[in-house]
Amino acid sequence: MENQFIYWLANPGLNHFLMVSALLFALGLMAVITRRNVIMVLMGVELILNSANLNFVAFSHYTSLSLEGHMIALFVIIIASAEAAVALAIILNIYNRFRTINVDEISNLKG
Amino acid sequence: MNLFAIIFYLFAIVTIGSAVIMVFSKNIVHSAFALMFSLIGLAVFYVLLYADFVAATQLVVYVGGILILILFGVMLTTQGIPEKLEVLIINVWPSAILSSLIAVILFFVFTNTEWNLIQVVERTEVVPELGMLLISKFLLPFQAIGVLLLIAIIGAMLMSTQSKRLNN
Amino acid sequence: MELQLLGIGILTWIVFIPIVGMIIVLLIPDSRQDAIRWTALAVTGMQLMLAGLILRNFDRSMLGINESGSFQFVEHFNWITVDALPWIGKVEITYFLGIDGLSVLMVILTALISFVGVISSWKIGKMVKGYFALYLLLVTGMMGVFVSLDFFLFFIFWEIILLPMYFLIGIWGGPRREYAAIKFFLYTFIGSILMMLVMIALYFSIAYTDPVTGELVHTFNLLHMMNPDNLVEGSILAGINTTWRYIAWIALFVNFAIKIPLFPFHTWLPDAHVEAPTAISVILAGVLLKLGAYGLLRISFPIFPDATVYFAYMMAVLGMISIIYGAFCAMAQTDFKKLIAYSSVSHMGIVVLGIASLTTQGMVGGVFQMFNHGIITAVLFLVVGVLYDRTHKRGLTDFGGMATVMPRYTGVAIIGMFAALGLPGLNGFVSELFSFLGAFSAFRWIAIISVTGIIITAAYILWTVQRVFLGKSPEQYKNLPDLSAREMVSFAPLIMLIIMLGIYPGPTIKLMNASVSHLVDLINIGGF
Amino acid sequence: MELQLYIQLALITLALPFAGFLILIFTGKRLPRNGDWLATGLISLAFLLSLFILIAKLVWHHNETITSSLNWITLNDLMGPSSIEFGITVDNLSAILLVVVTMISMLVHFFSIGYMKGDIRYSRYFACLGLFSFSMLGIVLTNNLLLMYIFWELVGISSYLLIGHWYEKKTATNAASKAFVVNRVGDAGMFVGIMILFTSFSTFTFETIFDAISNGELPFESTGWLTAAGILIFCGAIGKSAQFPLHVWLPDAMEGPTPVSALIHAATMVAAGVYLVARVFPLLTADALLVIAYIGAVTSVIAATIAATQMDIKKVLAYSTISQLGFMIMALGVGAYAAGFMHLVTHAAFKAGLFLAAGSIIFAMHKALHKTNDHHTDAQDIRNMGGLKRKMPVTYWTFLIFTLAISGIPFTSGFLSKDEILAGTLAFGIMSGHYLLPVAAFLVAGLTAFYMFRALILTFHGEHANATRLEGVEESPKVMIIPLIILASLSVYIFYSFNPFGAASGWIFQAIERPLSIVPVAMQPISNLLFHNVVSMVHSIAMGLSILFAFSGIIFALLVYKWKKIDADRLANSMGMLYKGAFHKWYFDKVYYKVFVDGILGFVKGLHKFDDKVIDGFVNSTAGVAIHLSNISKWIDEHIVNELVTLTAWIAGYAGEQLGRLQTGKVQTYLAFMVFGFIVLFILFI
Amino acid sequence: MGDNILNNIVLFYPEITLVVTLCALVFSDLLMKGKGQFTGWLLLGGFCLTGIFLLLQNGYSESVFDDMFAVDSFGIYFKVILILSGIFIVLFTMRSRELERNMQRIGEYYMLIAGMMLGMFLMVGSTNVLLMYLAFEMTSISSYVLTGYIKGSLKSAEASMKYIIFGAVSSGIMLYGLSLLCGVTGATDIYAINASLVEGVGQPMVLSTAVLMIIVGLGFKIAVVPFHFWAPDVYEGAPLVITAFLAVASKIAAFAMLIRLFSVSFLVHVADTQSTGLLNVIEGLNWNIVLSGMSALAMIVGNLAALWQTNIKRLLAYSSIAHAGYILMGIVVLTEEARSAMMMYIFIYLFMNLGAFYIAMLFSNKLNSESIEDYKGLGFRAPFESVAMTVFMIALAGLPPTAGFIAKLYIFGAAMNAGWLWLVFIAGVTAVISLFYYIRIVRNMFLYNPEGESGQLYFDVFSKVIVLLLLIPTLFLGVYFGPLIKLARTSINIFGM
Repeated sequence: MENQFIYWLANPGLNHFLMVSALLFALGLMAVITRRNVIMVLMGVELILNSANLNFVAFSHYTSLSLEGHMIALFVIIIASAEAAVALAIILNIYNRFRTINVDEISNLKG
Repeated sequence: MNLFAIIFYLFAIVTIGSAVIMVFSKNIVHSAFALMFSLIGLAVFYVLLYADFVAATQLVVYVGGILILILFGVMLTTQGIPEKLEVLIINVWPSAILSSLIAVILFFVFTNTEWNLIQVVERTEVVPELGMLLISKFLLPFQAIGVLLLIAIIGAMLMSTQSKRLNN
Repeated sequence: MELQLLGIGILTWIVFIPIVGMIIVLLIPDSRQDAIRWTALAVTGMQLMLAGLILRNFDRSMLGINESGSFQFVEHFNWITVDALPWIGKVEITYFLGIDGLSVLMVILTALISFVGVISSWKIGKMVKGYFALYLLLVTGMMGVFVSLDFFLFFIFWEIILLPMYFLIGIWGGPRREYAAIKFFLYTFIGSILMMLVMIALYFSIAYTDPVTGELVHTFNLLHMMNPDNLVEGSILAGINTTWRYIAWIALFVNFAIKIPLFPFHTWLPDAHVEAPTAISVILAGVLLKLGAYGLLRISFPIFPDATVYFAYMMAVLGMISIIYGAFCAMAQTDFKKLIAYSSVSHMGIVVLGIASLTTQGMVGGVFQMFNHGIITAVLFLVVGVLYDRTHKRGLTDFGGMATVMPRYTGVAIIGMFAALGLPGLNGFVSELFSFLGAFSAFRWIAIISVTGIIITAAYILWTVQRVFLGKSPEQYKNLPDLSAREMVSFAPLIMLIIMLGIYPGPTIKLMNASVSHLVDLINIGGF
Repeated sequence: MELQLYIQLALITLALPFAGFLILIFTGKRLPRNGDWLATGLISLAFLLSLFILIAKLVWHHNETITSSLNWITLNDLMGPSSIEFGITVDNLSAILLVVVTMISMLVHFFSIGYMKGDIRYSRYFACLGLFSFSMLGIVLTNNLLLMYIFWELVGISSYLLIGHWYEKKTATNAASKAFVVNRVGDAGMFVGIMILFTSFSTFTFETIFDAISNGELPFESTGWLTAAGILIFCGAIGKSAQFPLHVWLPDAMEGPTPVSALIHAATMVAAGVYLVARVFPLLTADALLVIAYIGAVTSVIAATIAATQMDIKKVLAYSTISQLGFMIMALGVGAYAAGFMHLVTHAAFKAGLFLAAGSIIFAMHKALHKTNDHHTDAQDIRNMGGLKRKMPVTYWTFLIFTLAISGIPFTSGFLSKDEILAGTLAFGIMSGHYLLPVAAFLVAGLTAFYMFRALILTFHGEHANATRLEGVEESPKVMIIPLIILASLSVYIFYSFNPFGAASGWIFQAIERPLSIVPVAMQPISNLLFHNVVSMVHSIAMGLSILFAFSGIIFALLVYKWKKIDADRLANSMGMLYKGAFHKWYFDKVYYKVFVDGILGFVKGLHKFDDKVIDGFVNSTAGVAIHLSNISKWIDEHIVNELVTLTAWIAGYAGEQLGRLQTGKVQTYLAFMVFGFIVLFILFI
Repeated sequence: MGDNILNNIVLFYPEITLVVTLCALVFSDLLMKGKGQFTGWLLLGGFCLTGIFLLLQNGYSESVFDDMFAVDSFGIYFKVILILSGIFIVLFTMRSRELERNMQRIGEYYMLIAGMMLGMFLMVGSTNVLLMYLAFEMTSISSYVLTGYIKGSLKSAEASMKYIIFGAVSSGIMLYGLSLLCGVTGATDIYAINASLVEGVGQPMVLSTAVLMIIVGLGFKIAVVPFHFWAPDVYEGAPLVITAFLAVASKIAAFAMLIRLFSVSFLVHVADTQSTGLLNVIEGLNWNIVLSGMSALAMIVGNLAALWQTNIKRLLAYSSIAHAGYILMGIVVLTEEARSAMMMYIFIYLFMNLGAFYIAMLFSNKLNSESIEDYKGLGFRAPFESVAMTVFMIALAGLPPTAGFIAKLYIFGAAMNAGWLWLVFIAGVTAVISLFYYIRIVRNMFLYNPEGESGQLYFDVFSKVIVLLLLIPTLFLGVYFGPLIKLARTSINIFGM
C-alpha cells in the first residue's frame, strides 16, 4: 500500500497534473472570493482559466483528446486575454466613477 | 524518481506556491508577480506535456500580455500611492473552507476516476498539425475568435475612454 | 336545436354581443357619457332578449350533461387542432357552446342581472367609459362560462372574469377597495391555478378515438371527459376511486368553493362586497357566486362521479357549516352590505347542501336556489345601494323608520328580505325546501342541523328590518326621496320573478329537471 | 249539490280576502275611506259563503270528505315522476273552522272600523287583515303538509306585520320580531317533521301519508322516527299555539292593535296549532300524544297562574289564551278530540269577545285620558280602571257573559266544551294512570274562573281611580258594540248543543269524530270506543267537579275583590289591626289570607318570575347566546380564517424579504453563495 | 474539402450577414461619426436580412464546418426568436432617452449588439465545446460592455463590474467542467462525446462533476438559482434596453445551448425515441434531477424575492429568474412534448417580457424613474400604455386569454404528463405568488389617483406601433395558438438526435 503510494508519487501522470490544476482552481476561487481588490479578483479568474487549460493540455497528452486539447488551450488563452482587456477597461471605468476598486465599496445595487 | 518527476514536482511547488502567495499576499504588486511565476510554472508543465506551442503562447500572451495589462491596471488604479497597494483580505475562513472543499471534491473525484488513458505519444511536430487543424476543423472558431477580438477591442475602447459628459 | 341569427349561432351572439358593445363604448368619446350608458343598456337589453329567445325555444325534455346529441343551440367548431405526432395523439381544442337544463337558467340569470346592473350603475360618474367597457367584458366572461362545453374555453372565460372584476372593485370601489380587489383576485387565482392543473391532467388522461380517422385525439371537450371509456390506460386520472382522482376532485372543489364561497374559503367575499359599487355587488352576488356551484355541477360531478360520491358527505358538512356560520356572522354585522354578504355565504351553503345530496330533489333545489339567490341578493344589494346613494352610509344603526320615509322602497326591500328568509310564497322557499328535502334523504342529521340555520336567518333578517325600516327615522333622513322611476325599473323584474317563482315554480323546475336527474343518474352509475 | 261546488266555493272564500289584500296594498290610500268597506265587505261575503258551505255540508254531505288538488311541481327523478300536489279539502273539521275564521274575522273588521279610526296606516291595516284571513283560511282548507307549512308561515308573517303595525314603538317591533323568530323555532321543527314524512313517503298529502302508514310503511323503518315525526310536526303547534316552552311571544304580541289580538292572538291563528294536531292526529303515536298532553297541561297551569297576577288587561287575556290553548292541546293529547276541537270553536267566540271588549275599554280609556290631557296613565292597567260598569253597560254585560263562558259556568258555550275536556282528561287519567293531567285540568278550571272574575271586578266594579276621568268615559260606537253583542250571543250554549249539560249530543260532536289511529297497533293510543265508554262513566263526576271548581274560583275572586272580605281588612287596617284580627276571630281569616292569597299569589308571582326570568330569560339569553355566538364567529372569521390566509401571505412575503436580504450587493458574497450552491448540488447529486 | 466549405457557407449566410453588418457598422461609424440613428437603421437592416436568410434555411438539417456547427430546425427556431428580439432591441434603442443622452458612442453600442447577436447565433448552433465556449464568451464580453454603456451612471458601471466578475468566474468554472468532459470522453464535439458516453465510459462521478460545472456556467447565463445573484443588480444597473436584451435574448440563447449540449450529449438516443417521445438520460447521469431542483428553486426564489421590489427593472429581473425556472421545467421533463412546450414558452416569453420592459422604458423616459411607486395614476395619464402593460403583466402571470397562459398551460401539461407532479405543484403555487407582484404594478397604475403633476403623457406614434407589435402577438397567441404549437413541434429536431 505504502509502496504503491510512493510509486504513484514517483511517477507523475495525468492525475498529478489534474491535482495541480485542482489546487490552482481552488486557489483561484479563493482569490476571487476573498480579495477585495477587483484586479486581484481578475487574477484569480486567470488562475481558474489556467487550471482548466492545464487540464486540456494534460488530457490531450494522456488521453485520446489529442491535439484538440492544445487547440482549445490556445483559444482559451486568447479569449482570456480578450476578457482581461475588457475587464481592465471596465475596472478603469469603475475607478473613474468610484475612485476605488474595492469591490465591497461598490455595492449600491442590492436588495 | 526520474527527471520528469523532479521537474514536475519542482514546478508544481513553484506554480502552487506562487499561487498561494498571490492569493495571500497583502501587496498587490507582489501578487501580480507571484501570478507571473505561477503562469511560468504552468508553461513549463505545458512543455512537459509536449505542448510547446501552447507553452510559448502562454508565455507570450499571458506573461507578456495579460500580466502587463494587469500591472497597468494596478498602476492606473493606485496612481502610485503605496498604501493603495495594500489590499484587504477578509472572510478568509469561510472562503478557505469553501475553496478547500472544492479542492477536496476535485481530488476525491480525480482519485476515484479511471481515466481512459492511451499510450503517450511523444509528439515532436505539433505546430504544423495545429496549423492544419486551424484551417480545417477549427476554421470556424478561428474566424470567430477574430470577431471576438474585434468586439473586445471595441468594448475595451468604449469602456476605457473618458466620456465627455460625466456629470450625472 | 339550432338557432341562428345572420348565420351565427345564438349562443355566440349572446356571449359576444357585450364585446361588440365594449368596442362601441370604447369608440364613443369620453364626454358623451349618456351615449355610453345607453349603449351598455342596449347591449345588455339585447342580450336579455336573446336569453328570452333561448328560453322560448328551449326543449325541456332534452337531457344534456354528457350527451352531445341532447345539448341545445350547439355550436361546435374546431378551434385549435394539432395533427398527431408519433409521441402524442392528435390535439384538439374546440369552440364548443351549448346549453342544457343546468345552464339555461344561469344564462337567463346572467342576462337579467347584467341588464339590471347597467340600470343601477347609471349614477356612476367616474370614468364612465372605462367602467362600462370593463362591465361588458365581465358580462361576456360570465355568459361564456355558462355556455362553454369545452374545458379550455370554460377556463378562458372563467379567467376573463377576473381582471374586469379586479378593476371594477379596485377603481370604483369604496375606501378599502384596493385590499378587497387584490384579495378577490388572489383567492380566485389560487383556485384558477388548481383548476388549470386539473384541466391539464384531464387533458392528458382523456383521449377519444376519432370515429373517422381512427386517430387518438386528446381533447378538452367536457363531454368526452365525462365518458370513462375515454380514459387513457395508465394515465394519471385513469381508473376509479384512485388517490389522484380524489386529489383532482379536491383541487377542483377548492377552486369552486372559493367562488361559491364556502366556509372556510369565504373571507374574500365580505370585503369584496363591502367595497364594490352597488352594481358590481349585484353581479358578484347575483352571478359570480353561481359560477362555483355551476362548475361543480358541470365539471366535478360528471367527470369525477366516484370522487363526488366519496366526498359528498364532506361537501354536505361544509354546506352545513356555511349555512349556520354564515348566518351567525351575518347577525353580528353592523354594516348592511356585509350582512348581505354573509347571508350569501349562508344561502350558498344551502346550494351546496342540496347538490351534495346527489338526489334529484336536492340538486333541483340547489340549482333553483342558485337562480333564486341570484335574484334575491341582487335585490338586497340594490336595496343597500339605494340607501347608500342617498345617504352615503351603510351602517345598520344609522337608519330607522325608513318605512315611513320611503314606503315603496320599504315594500320592495321587505319582499327581498322575506324572500331571503325563505318565506313561502316567495321563490327562496321553494328552492330551500327542495334542497333540504334532498339533503335530508341523503344526510339526515346534517339536514336537521342545517335547518336551524333558517331560524338564525329569520332572526338576523328581522333584526335588520327592525333596525333599518321600523322605528323612528333620524331627523336628517326625514326627507329622503322614495324610489325613482329608474330604480323602480331595476327592481321591477326581480321582484316580479321573486313572486312568480314563489307561487308557481313548476315550469322553471321543469326546465332543469331532465338534465339534473340525468346528472344524478350519471353520478349514481359512475360513482358506485 | 255537486261535490265540486264545495271546492269552488271554498276557493272563492279563500280568494276573497286575498283580493282584498291585493287591492288595498296597492290602491288602498286612494280608495274612499281608505277601502275599509271593501275589506269588510269581502270578508262578510266570505263569511256568508262559508256559512253556506257548512250548512250544506252538514245537511247534505255529512260524512263526506271532499278533496281536490292540482299539480304544483312535477319532479322527475330516478324513480320516475313524483309530483307535489296542492289541494284543498272540505270536511266537517275544515268547514266548521272556515265559518269560525271568517266570522271572527268579519266581526273584527267591523270592530276595527271604529277602533282604528284615524290611524295613519289605516288601509295597510285592513290589507294585512285580509292577508291574514287568506292565510288562515289556507291553513284550514289545505290537504297537505307543504301547503299547510306555506300558509303557516304566511300567517306568521301577517301576524308579524300586524303586531308591528305601530312600528314607531320599539316595543312593538321587538314583539313582532320576537313573535316571528320564536315561531320559526317551532316551524323549523315542523319542517324537519315534514322532511321525515316526505322522505319516507314522497308526498305531502295527508291522505296518502296516512294510507302509507296504515299499510305498514314507516319512516326509516322505525316507529321511533314516526313518533319523532309526530312530535316534530307538533313543534309547529307549540310555536303557533304558544305552548310551553315557546309561549313567551304571545303576551308580548299584545303590543299590536287590540282587534288584531282578538283575531289572531286569541281566536284563530293561535288555534291553528290545535287544528294542525287535529289534522295529523291519525299518525300520532301514543308516546307522541302523551308528550302533547303533558305540554298542554304544563302550559295551561303556568299560564293560568300567571294570568292571576297580571295588571294589564290584555296581558291577563293573553295568558288566559295560552292557558286555554294548553287546555285544548291537552284535550287532543288525551284523546278528547272532539272536545278539544269544540273548545277551539267556543273559545274563539268568547275569547275574541273578551279581547274586543277589552279593546272597547281601552278605546274608551284612551279617549278619556285624552280628554283629561293625561298621557302618562296606562290605559290598559286594570288598577287605573274600576267602576266602568256604569259608563259602559253593553261592554260590561258582554264582558260578563264572556267571563262566565270562559269560567265554565253552565248554560254557556264554555261550559259545554270545558266539561267534555275535563271528563276526557279524567278518563284518561283513570285509564293510563297519568293522574297529574286531570289534576292540572281542574286546577286550571278553578284558576281561570278566579282570574277572569278578578279582571272583571277590578275593571268594572268598585270605584274608579279618578273621578274626573270617569266622567270622560263613554260607551264605544255601535260598530264596535254590535260585534260584541253577536259574540256574546254566540257564547251561549244553544248554538252548540240543545242540551246545556251535554255537548255530546250537539252538532259538533255529531260532525266531528275522532279519526282512527293508523300507526302500528303497539303504538296506538287508547282506542276511541274504550275512551268513550270511560268518558261517559266519569262524565257526571267531572261535571260536578267542574262546576265546583268554577264557582269556587268565582267566589274566591268575589271575596277578595268585590266584597273585599279579605282584602279590605288588609288594606283598611294597619299593622295593629292585623294583630287585632289575628287575636280575634279573623285570625282564621288571616291564616287563610296568608295561606291562600299571599301564598297563592306569592306562588304565582314566583311562577311568573320563573317565566319572566327563567323561561323568558332563557329565550332571551338564547338570543343573547346567539348574538355572542355570532360575535364569536365574526371574530373567528376576521381573525382566524382570514388570518390563516394572511399568515400564508406573510410567510411568503417574509421569505421574499429574507431572500432580498441575501442580495447584499457585494459580488463576492454572490460568488461565495454560488460556490456554496455548487457544493450543495454536488453533494446531493453525487 | 474546399467544396465542402463552400457548401457550408451557404448554410452560414445568416452569421456571415451579421459579421458583414458588424463591419459595415464599424466603417459607417468611422465615416459618419455621431450622425443620428443611421447606424441603428443599418443594424436593423442587417438583422432583417439575417432574418430573411434564416427563413430561407427552413428545412435544413445539416452539420457544417466539420461538425462545428449545426443548422437544423431547432437552431433556426431559436435564431428567429433571437433575431426578432434583436430587431425589437434596436427599435427600443431608438426610443430610449437614456441611450439618447449617450448618443456619441451609439456606433459602438450597435456594434456590440451585432457582436452579441453573432455570439448568440453561434451559441445556438455550435456543436463543439470549443465553439460553445467561444460563443459564450463572445456573448458575455459584448454584454459586459453593453451593461456599462451608460458611462455617466454609477449604477451602470457597477453593474458591468459585477457582471464581468461573476461572468468570468462562472465561465471559468464552466471551462473547467468542459475540460473534464473532454478529458473523460476524449472528444470535443458533442456527437463524439455522446458516442463515447453511450459506449459506456462509466466514471459517473467525474462526469457528474463536469456536468455540474457546465451547469454553473449555463446557469449563470440563464440566471437560475443558485447562480442568479448577479441578475437583479446587473438588470437594475444596466440601461433598460440592455436589461431587456439580457433578460430575453441572452437567456434564450443559453437555453438553446443548454438543450443542444445536454440533449445531444447526455441522452441515450434509441431508435424508438421518435415514437414515444420519451428520452433517456445516460445511465448514472441524472442531470435532469439537478435541473429540476434548480428549476424549483428558481421559481420559488424568483417569485418570492420579487414581492418587495420597488424598482421595475429589479422586479422584472426576479420575474425573469422565475420564468427561467418555468422554462427549465421543459428541459427537466425528458420528453419531446416538453421540449416543444418549452420552445413555445420561449417564443411567447419573448413578446411578453420585451413588452413589459418596453413599457417600463417608455414610462422611465417620461417619468425619469424606474420606481413602481411613481407609476401611481399612470392608468389615467397614459391609458393605452398602461393597458398594454396590464396585458403584459397578466401574460407574465399566466392568465388567459393572453399567450402567457398558453405558455404555462403547455409547459405545466408536459411536466404533468411526464409525472413531475411535485414540480408542477411548486410551479402552480409560485404562479399564484407571482400574481401578487405583477398585479401590484397594475394596481399602482389604475387604483391610485395621480400624485403631483398629473398631465397626460404623450407618446409618439412610432412608440405606440412598437407597443402594438408586441401586444398583438401576446393577445393573439392567447386565443389562436395552433400554428405556434405546430411550429414548435416541428422545430424540436436537433441535428444528431
